[in-house]
Amino acid sequence: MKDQFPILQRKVNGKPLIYLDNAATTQKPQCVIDAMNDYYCNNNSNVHRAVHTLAGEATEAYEECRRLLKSRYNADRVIITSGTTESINLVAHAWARPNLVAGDVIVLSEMEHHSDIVPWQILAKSIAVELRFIPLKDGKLDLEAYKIALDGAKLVCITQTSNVLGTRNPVRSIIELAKEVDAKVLLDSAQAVPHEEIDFKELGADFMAFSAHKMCGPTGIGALLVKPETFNEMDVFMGGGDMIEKVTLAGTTFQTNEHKFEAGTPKIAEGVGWAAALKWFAKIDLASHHKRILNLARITSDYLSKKGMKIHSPLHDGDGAIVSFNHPNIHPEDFARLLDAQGIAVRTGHHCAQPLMERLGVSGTIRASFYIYNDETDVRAFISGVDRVLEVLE
Amino acid sequence: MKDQFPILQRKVNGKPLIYLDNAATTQKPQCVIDAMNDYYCNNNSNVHRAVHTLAGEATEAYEECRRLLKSRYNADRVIITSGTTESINLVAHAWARPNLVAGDVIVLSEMEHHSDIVPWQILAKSIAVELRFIPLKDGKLDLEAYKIALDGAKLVCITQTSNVLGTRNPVRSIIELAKEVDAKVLLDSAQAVPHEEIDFKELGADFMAFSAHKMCGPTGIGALLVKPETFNEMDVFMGGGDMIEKVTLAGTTFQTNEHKFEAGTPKIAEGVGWAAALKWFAKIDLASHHKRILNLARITSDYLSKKGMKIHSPLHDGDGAIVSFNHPNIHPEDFARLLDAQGIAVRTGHHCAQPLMERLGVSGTIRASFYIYNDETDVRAFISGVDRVLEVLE
Amino acid sequence: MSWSPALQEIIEEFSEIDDQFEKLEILIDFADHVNELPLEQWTDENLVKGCQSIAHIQVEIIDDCIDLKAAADAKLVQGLQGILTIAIQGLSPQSALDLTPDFAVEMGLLNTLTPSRSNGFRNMFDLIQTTIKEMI
Amino acid sequence: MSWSPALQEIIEEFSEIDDQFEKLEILIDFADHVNELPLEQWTDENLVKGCQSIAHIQVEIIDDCIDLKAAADAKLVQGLQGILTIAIQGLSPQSALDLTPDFAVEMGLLNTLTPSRSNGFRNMFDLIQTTIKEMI
Ligand SMILES: Cc1ncc(COP(=O)(O)O)c(C=O)c1O
Ligand SMILES: Cc1ncc(COP(=O)(O)O)c(C=O)c1O
Repeated sequence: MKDQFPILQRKVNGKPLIYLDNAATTQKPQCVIDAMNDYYCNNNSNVHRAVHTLAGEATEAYEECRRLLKSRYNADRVIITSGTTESINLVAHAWARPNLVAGDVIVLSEMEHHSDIVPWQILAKSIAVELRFIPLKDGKLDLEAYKIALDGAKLVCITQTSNVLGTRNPVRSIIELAKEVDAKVLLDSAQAVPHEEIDFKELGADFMAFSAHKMCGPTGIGALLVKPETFNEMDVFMGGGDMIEKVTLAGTTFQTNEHKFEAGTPKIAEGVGWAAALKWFAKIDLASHHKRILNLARITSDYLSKKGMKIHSPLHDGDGAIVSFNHPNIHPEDFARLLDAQGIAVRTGHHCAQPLMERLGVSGTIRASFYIYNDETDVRAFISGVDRVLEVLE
Repeated sequence: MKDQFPILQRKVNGKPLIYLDNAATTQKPQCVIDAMNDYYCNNNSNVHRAVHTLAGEATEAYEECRRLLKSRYNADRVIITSGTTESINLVAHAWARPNLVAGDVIVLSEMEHHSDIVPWQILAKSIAVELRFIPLKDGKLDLEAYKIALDGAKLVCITQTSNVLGTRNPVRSIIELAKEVDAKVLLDSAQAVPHEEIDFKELGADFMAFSAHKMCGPTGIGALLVKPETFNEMDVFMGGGDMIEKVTLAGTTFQTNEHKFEAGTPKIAEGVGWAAALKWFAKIDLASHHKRILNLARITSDYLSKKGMKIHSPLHDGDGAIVSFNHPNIHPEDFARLLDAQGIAVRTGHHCAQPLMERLGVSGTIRASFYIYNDETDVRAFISGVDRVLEVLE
Repeated sequence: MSWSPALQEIIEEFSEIDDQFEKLEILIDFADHVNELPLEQWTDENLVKGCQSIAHIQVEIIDDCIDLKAAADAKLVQGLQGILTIAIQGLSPQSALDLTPDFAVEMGLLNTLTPSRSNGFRNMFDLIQTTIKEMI
Repeated sequence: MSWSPALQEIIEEFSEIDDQFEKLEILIDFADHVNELPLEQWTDENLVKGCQSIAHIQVEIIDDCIDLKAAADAKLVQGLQGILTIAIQGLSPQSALDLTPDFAVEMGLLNTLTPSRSNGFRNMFDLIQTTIKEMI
């Protein structure tokens, strides 16, 4: 697998790169890089409404991304955005703003990424909806507290898999309970889609947001899946080219399909790159890879724990292959820099989840996150890297 | 010049590609394609707040784009967006919404692109501001009508160069007159930046919006330049990672620089590609190229006119190198398809400017738009292509 | 897939031509093969959506045979309508429904049948079949 | 640019080491070279902004000589502060202002001095010079 990823051949500080920052972004296989290269070298053109050959080729290549997303996730409506963050903001503006009123409740959790907190805080400031945060209990969402929080809820926004802990939330139960009170459900699936197959229609959520760059696709593109009935409740968000039906100075009518929410020249090369990633993905057995790397994460976690580190990640079956930890004395930044000096890339800091950090009682963690191209070599390198850090700093 | 653009070496329908759809999007030189390729093969990582080597390299490569934009346009504040359209919508949400009240006037023109009309119509519907459209007189803005429209104006939004006609508006006078009534000015510079050097500070506008893909850069990225005083009047728009200072469940504080308006993982590879384009641009004498291709447009226009076509583009000095025309009987689509069969790419349709089409009394035009890599060969090919179309259809 | 001899002949005629321009020249000649739908019968119902040009197709079943009337403001689109007429006019509803649109690719007129690249052909073909389905 | 002999010696020491890990090991040793700013004197004014770790630097001018006190919660950052101390402590304000930060690159500690990649070094260096400018 590794030989398909050119970046994994490089050296960092004279050592082979051991890339364990996959929850932040994943690397791209050669076929994805080539697809974008090829697009710019052969088919680049603006898309839609044009009759020349390049424009037709570009439109087809770009729209293939949407087709692949629809079939991969079994979704009727796929809005292309610039990423998870824009997808969630789109829901806040296009669905929540026109459909909610002061006093309506939005239920979130304490383990949300900032991208699934701040848009709702901005909305709350503007239209006085109430935000309720489900607390954590033993590294998991407290479902009893959730049930209570649902009273008066119109929308539930939950991360499917935590980017800090790897905790996979019980989204099926969460959705079922929300549906009992007729609340809409938005899944932040940024960390879930890289690791599992998801049937959106069957799952029953109203919205699902994710980014291409976390699943071997390019930067600058993501998607929002929407249930058709809920799609019909959405108002226009951004205005511009491509999303209109007819513009006059007196007023404008809009497209009725996904284009309504995709104003301006689309992310064309990005769509082409993502389509290549999705085709590549289709040939991969995610479930067995995920099992394999979750095991890598567990080996890592056990070792760190034995060495006296505090492990925050539960690493239950189905959880993300993420090990968040702290050393009792060593500053995460020192830890990570000494790993980096050995070619090992991990992330430190608040991971865009400051409320969760507060709950964990730390200012930041060290996070090693695994992906499908990681293997035992990486774990061994990481472990011996850690040993060396401890020799110097303990 | 052409040999730097790989796509210009290809054939379309067996004929060498003659690309005259540059107002829709421009082609990319090899160095821009290589920069993105290189990024994905060697430096791909999420940016900001990380200590490992890749993250540092990626951050530096991405932030170089902002630095280059600041110095190229002499701007203190450069917000990276996904394109002109998002830039304009950002102004509507982050500046206009919090600063305007019902009855305030926004002045636009009849030659705006939909991206500079629809965001304002959406805003008007929401907060009841009044939109006034400056009419055209002989293919130019009617400045007398503009002066009258300015009464009560808080914001003026004008395209610097029309994407249909190529008309370059007298933005200096437009800004001066707006400043007399203390109105802010937004320039839609999507068609201007590919053709001229602009000193934003000296020009005195408050906002300037443009896209990378129209100036040899990648898709999916653009910028909004903002005057510092006006920047301070802007409220947050989208929420998420990277734009915050401190998030708590009780409330959040935001970054105070441009990051405040850049929620989520940025368009990293796109920034790297655009930076490469900007560096390539710095070595190019745009002014002399522009003169040269405006001349190509004039030769083309004269020929078409002699052949009985109605020419809509004035092609004055400084105007864009764009020839919009109609044949008295031939449908634009037939015209363009028969050109395409000869390898010639032009655009037909309303060019995202339906109000202007209405003013011109046509449902669409045929548009041949030239860029710095076009030369006499292209004009000759186009002219003989037109001759062949006329033989068949007249 | 088997086509009527008339259609088969046209397919062969087109596929013998390499040059795209010449293909389009011939396609234009087929614009005369439509049974022209008079302007006053251009309605929203028979409008083909998703085309750059204005195109109308009216489908009727007369004596268990398909009867097409069509018109477009662009010649090439009307040429495609002419070929559709040759392919479908007079067929039984069921034979018309059995038809697949790949003959246009076979002709080399279209590289692909995706709506965004088939110059309205796919939309017109689909409109005809949908209308027939509604009528039978 | 000429540096003090003490700084010159350190630069040479670092530049002789190829391995980045070894460089950092030595850098950690320099954490002891700071005149430690006591915790109770950590204020918003002497906080270094834009670092992942918490770092404080207090600059004073005593008898026309720069006096630095510093502290950080990360050892490597405090190591950088130690080197800054060796570079600047006791200089005249003008000599301190004349100093450019490239010695850190020369040492091979940083590849670049852009704020986003200099581990807080650039921010600390700039803070020192800005504070001196304000005081003289
Ligand atoms: C004048 C003008 N404004 C705005 C736009 C919109 O730019 P984008 O589609 O890149 O957002 C365009 C390009 O289509 C344009 O030509
Ligand atoms: C759980 C989760 N939600 C949202 C995001 C935001 O994604 P993006 O930055 O691609 O918009 C991320 C990634 O950073 C994430 O891990």
